[in-house]
Order: sequence, then C-alpha cells, then structure tokens
Amino acid sequence: MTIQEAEIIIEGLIFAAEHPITPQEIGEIVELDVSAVESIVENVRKRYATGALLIRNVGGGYQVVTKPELAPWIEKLGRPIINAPLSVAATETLAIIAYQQPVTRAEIEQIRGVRSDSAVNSLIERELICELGRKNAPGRPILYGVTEKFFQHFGLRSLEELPLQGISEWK
Amino acid sequence: MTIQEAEIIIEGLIFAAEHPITPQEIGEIVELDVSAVESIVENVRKRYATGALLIRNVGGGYQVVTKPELAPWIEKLGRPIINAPLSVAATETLAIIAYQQPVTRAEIEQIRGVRSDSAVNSLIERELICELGRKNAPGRPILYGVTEKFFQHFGLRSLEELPLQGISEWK
Amino acid sequence: MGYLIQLEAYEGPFDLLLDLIAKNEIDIWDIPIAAITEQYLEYLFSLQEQDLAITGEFLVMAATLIRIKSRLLLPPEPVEEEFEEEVDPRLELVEQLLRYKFFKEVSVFLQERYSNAAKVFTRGQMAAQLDMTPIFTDPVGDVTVTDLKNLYSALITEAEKEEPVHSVPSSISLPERMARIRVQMVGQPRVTFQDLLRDSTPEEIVVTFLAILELVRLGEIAVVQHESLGPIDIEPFALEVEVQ
Repeated sequence: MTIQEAEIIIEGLIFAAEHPITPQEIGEIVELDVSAVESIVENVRKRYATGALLIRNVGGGYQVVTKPELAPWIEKLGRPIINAPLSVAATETLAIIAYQQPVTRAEIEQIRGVRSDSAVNSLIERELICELGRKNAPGRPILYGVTEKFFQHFGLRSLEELPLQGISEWK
Repeated sequence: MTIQEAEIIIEGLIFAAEHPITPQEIGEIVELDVSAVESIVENVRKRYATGALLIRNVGGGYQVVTKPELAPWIEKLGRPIINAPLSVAATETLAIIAYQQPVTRAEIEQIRGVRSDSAVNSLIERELICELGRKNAPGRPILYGVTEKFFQHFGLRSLEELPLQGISEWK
Repeated sequence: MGYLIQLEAYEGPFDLLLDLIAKNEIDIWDIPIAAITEQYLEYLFSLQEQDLAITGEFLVMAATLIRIKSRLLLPPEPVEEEFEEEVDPRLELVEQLLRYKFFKEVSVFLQERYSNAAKVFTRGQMAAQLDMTPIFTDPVGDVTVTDLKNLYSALITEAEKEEPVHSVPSSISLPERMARIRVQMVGQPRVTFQDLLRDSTPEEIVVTFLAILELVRLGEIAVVQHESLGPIDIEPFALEVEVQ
C-alpha cells in the first residue's frame, strides 16, 4: 500500500465510520502506526482545504463534517437552527465556569443558589463548555470547562485573558 | 455568490442531506437553475476524482458514497450490511413491480406463474416496495410500486435505467 | 431419458419450461409440445419419487400442456367465419413464457446492480450525531467578556455574604385584602381587575387574585368580561362593609 492509497482508504474509513474513529482504530485496519495515520489525516485535511468538508477531532476520533461557514445553507436542509440568545441563567453559569474551571455542577449551584442543570446542558449544546473529566470526590462528579469555541466567540486566547479587576477572592 | 462558492455550498448540501438530494432541491436552496446545479456537481465530481468519495445519482438525487474499490477496507469497520442477499423470487417480483407499477399481486403472479405473497411481503419488509393505493377493480386489490430505497439499494438513477431490450417482444 | 433432468429448484412452471426449451435448443416460437410435455411430466414424476411436494402451479401447467397437445392433435375446427384466422394453441403460452423470460433477465440485471451497490458506503454518522444537532447561529449573542466578569463578580460577592436572614415580607393578609376590595368598591358600579392590581408586587397580585376568588365564593361580587380579551370588570353584589 502506497501512502497515496492509504490516504484514500483512511479518508473512506473516516467518512463511513459510524462513530468518530480514532487513529488507533484506523491504524489497526490499515496496519500503520498512529503517527503515520495522523500525518496521513493531515494530508486529507490539506486536500479538503478547498472544498466543503472538514475533518474534525471529536473525543479523540475523526469525523467528517461540513465547514462551519456553510451552516446557513445546510440549515435549509431542515436541521434545527437556534438563534436564541443565551439565557441569564446560562450566562451566569458560563461566567462561573470560565473563572473557576474545572468546576462541578454542584459548585456552580452553590454559587448561583439555584439548580443549574438546564443551563449547563444548554451551554454544552452551544459547544461553549465541555466535560473535562471527573473530580476525585464522592460521586465522582463531572468537571466542566470552556471550549475552543468559547475562546473564539469571546475573542480570547486563554483563560488568563479574562479580566480580574474587581473580583474578590473566593477560592 | 461566485461559481466557486456555489460549488462548495452544493458539495456541502449533498454531503449533509439525509436523503439523496435532487438538483431541483439544491437549485431552490442556492437559487440556481437545474442545469447550472448539474454542471457544478460535475465540477465537484472532478475534484473528488483523486479522493475516497464519489457523488452518485440515485433515484434522481445526488448522494456522497465511498468508492466501490474501498469496500474491502470499509467492511472492516463492521457496519451492518444493508444489502442482505435477495432471493430469486423477490428479485423477479421486484423486476415486475419496477416495470409495471402500479401493479397488483395478482398481476405479478400471472406473470411469474406462481404465488408471490411471501416475495411481496419480504420486499415490503425491506422497504424496497410500498403500497400505492388500491385498484378500482373487484376486491379493490392493493397496488404496489418501488420506493426511494429501491433506487438507493440498486444504485439506480431512475426507472429509465432499467434495460428495455426485449420489452417490445411482448408489450 | 427419465432421470436425465437434474433436480433443480425452479421458481415455477415457466422457469422449468424455459429451462427445458433452452436445454433442448428449441425455437420458442415453434415448441414441440409433445416432447416438452413429456419432459415436463418426467420432472414432476422425479420430484414425486423424491417425495418432494409439487405445488399446484406445476400441476396446472401440466394440464395446460396436455390440453395444448391434444388440441394440436385434433383436426382444426371448421372455421365459422372466413376471415377468422386459426390461432396456434401454443401462442398464449409462448407469450407468457417470453414475458416471464424478460423479467427473469431483468432480475439478473438487478441482482448485479444490487451487489455492486453493496460496495459503496454512505456517510456513517447520520442524523443523530450530525444532522439534528441544532445550529446555534449566534451561541453567545451580545454577551461580552466584561459581562461575564461583572456577573461573576456579583455572584461571588453575593455568595460570600452570610446566609441571608429571611426578611419578613411586607405583605398583606387575605382578609385584609378582601376588606380593602370591599372598601374600594363602595359607591362604584364596577371596578376593573387592572384597577385592583395597580402598583402591586407579584405577591400582592397573588393575594388580590385569591381575595377576588374568595369574594366571588361568598357571593359578594361578580366577575364579568364583556368581550374576549377585554377588561375584566368586578361588580358588587351585596357589599358588607367592614371597616377595620
């Protein structure tokens, strides 16, 4: 198998897989090591640069999706489109996560004084926060943090760029 | 919108659509006429020549699929095989329905010379045929026709792709 | 010749006949009915010897073949009308066979397409994973980093405070509100619901509403809405004014 053949096979596998497929899974099928698979995926990405598709990493696996800028067109195919603004509850929750991450839902609720599960869910749907793992505490609660998308939308490079002025110490 | 932009949008639409999408449907979304859509799709096809994907025509619509030569690799993903073998009886019955639809079971049986209820039932189960209504005849028998899935599973663009040779001998 | 015919699985009598015609290299338009009938029956007998069930359709065809054979043996019936042509008794069968043969060929074509189509794969991740994810055109909206900071700062300040002491709401009781409504209505033909709610806190609205319900129950007032979505009037029935 040449690299070119491998590239086409790997592209096909990512497209046809029913779950985001990891470089390990691909490597087992094409009998290549993970780093070779990763570099071949980069080649596919380069080829995709001029088209509508994009290979994204989700949960350690690859997935072919359409480029985000096509969303307004693809939405016309009947995907639900939501342009509702962030609720106050969600914005408060997002603020707490941004400043305190990694943070559990219980910790968020302690600060807000109200249940926050629907706010957390809506932030996950909007891809502004994601799960970061689990806390070593009774019940092993999920820890949340902000996503790449969060930084993009707020024009931030890192959490250190969050303003700290006037915030009293809590932790 | 430039042609280049239209090409990317159309590629994205074909990729994202749940079902094969027709040039008409695409035309409505991108506000182009059918012939323009068709020629743009040809451009996408040319771009796809070097990759793993293929835009095929099924039942009058476009659908992105992997190239057939990749089948041995993609089968290793363990995706369930939709195309479980069809029995001869079912295929004959399907052939008759495809040519003569809307057609009743009695008419099918007259042509095949044998009872065909189990063949008809298995085709309905596989969603390759469906009921089209009832015939205005004694007993109001059910009329059958082929479905969208029929086109997909047989990779047919339209019923016109079925062979016509020999049909004049008896019609 | 009896057992020369292999025991093949035939889809039906037409399938069997076409096979016999092909094996004997017979012109379908000129079938030697006697010979074919003989072979056809031999096949059925061989099935019988193997204790295999013969379906009704095969037997019907056997009868049809025998009937055609006997008609061919009989001298042609006298033609009643001159221009009526003698029809070959085999014609109907031939037409049926050709029609079946056509569909049999098509089904071979379909089988081929079917197995080729099985070699292509559609996108693996459908609706659930990809398509039905709602698209948030503007997931953040007008919210800015400063908003986040201010909100966080306010929340933290609030959370740092001591457990708040529950303040006693300066609310009025239900009997008190009922009494006030009674007073408000003195000498009035009606007041509107809105009048009673004017400048009320949410809590007061609830108390007012309950007071109205209670007064209705006591038969002191009537609540009337003259048109749909119009103002709700409250009219006195028999007022008992109690001044506190």
